[in-house]
Amino acid sequence: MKVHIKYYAKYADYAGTRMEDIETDIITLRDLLNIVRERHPKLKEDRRSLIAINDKFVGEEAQISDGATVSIFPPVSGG
Amino acid sequence: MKVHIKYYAKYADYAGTRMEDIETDIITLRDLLNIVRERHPKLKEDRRSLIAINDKFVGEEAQISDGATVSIFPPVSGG
Amino acid sequence: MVVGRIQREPIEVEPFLKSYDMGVGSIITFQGIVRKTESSRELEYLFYEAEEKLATEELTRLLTEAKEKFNLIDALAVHRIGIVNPGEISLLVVVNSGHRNEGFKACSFIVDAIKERLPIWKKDHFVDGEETWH
Amino acid sequence: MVVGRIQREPIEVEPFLKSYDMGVGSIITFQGIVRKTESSRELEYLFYEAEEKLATEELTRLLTEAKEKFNLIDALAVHRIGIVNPGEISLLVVVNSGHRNEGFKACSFIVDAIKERLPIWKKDHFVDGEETWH
Repeated sequence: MKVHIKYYAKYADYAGTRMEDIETDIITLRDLLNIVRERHPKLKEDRRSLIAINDKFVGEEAQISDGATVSIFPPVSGG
Repeated sequence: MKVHIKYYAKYADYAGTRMEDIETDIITLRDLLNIVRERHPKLKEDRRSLIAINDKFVGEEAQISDGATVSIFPPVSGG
Repeated sequence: MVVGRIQREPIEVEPFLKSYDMGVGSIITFQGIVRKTESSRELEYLFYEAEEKLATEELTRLLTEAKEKFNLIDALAVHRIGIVNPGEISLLVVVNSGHRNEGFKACSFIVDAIKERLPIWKKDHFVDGEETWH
Repeated sequence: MVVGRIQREPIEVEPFLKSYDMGVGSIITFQGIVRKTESSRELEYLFYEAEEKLATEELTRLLTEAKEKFNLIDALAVHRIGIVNPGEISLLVVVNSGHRNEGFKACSFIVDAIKERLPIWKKDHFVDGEETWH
């Protein structure tokens, strides 16, 4: 299946792109994040990242379905 | 000697005037206040009043000199 | 900067928000507004009486204290006196600081101190004609 | 009323201070201002990036929480994104309440929650050309 990954703020700099598609068979978010972090090792610098699937915040135990958009956010720093 | 007494806010209502002069021989504020409170008994309703002599806040042990202006303030309620 | 003022004219907030120096990271304001009801009774207006000279001195003194205690850049306050109608501002406090934590503490401190220390008194004028000093 | 907004345009404070209902006795505002220096280095500007949809939803959610928790009349907040220059407002929070104590607590709570929960990120652009994400 195909998953769309979106990177925000410094993660877009680290990945060199704001969006990429990944072809994969895995269905848990945790496994998918491991793949993404191996591809772009600088993403490992934060102990925790915020994740949304299809614009809803989720925990790492979430399941992924075909065509899902997975957004990976650095720790927030607004205000 | 002559002392000018100024009343503020509800004390002006109680005294029926904003200012009155008192002829007296006494020189401590405490004794003067006792005279004023006998003259206008409703002033006794507050346990504590703020007092200024010649525009400076003072304690009841202060001394009064001829021609002094003694201001008697109710407890404050601004804001 | 420290500015403490007692005035009869309506309080304009905007001029106080316009000028600050480049070290300011936090602006906190408090506006006290006259409510339409007091103790469930309809208010026509509030009347504030002040010993203006002493009140202005004490206001400046407490703002200076707050500026030092909380390391503020600016501490500004305006208290209105005379007749103040429901919906109008009776008290404005503006605190400019580098960071917000000291700003929140300072603003709350200043409002409390104004209500405790300034020789200003408030009289409710109710729609039914009754008047009560606080 | 609850209003949460993420915008690229400069934030105007005045419109938020003009309309409130007759139960409001306290208006407290917080403005976060971009400082000229960050970690002792001169800043050219800040750049804020946001996931706008999620940030707006989360902002509305936290304002609604604060309104209930602190019994507010209105909770309003605007976060600016994009380029924000030193001296400009990056965040405005306005809290209208019956009394000031809950207003101060609520305003501080809202600012903290915005900084902890909104998917918004800040990049320093220094005058010397360096850029750093927070």
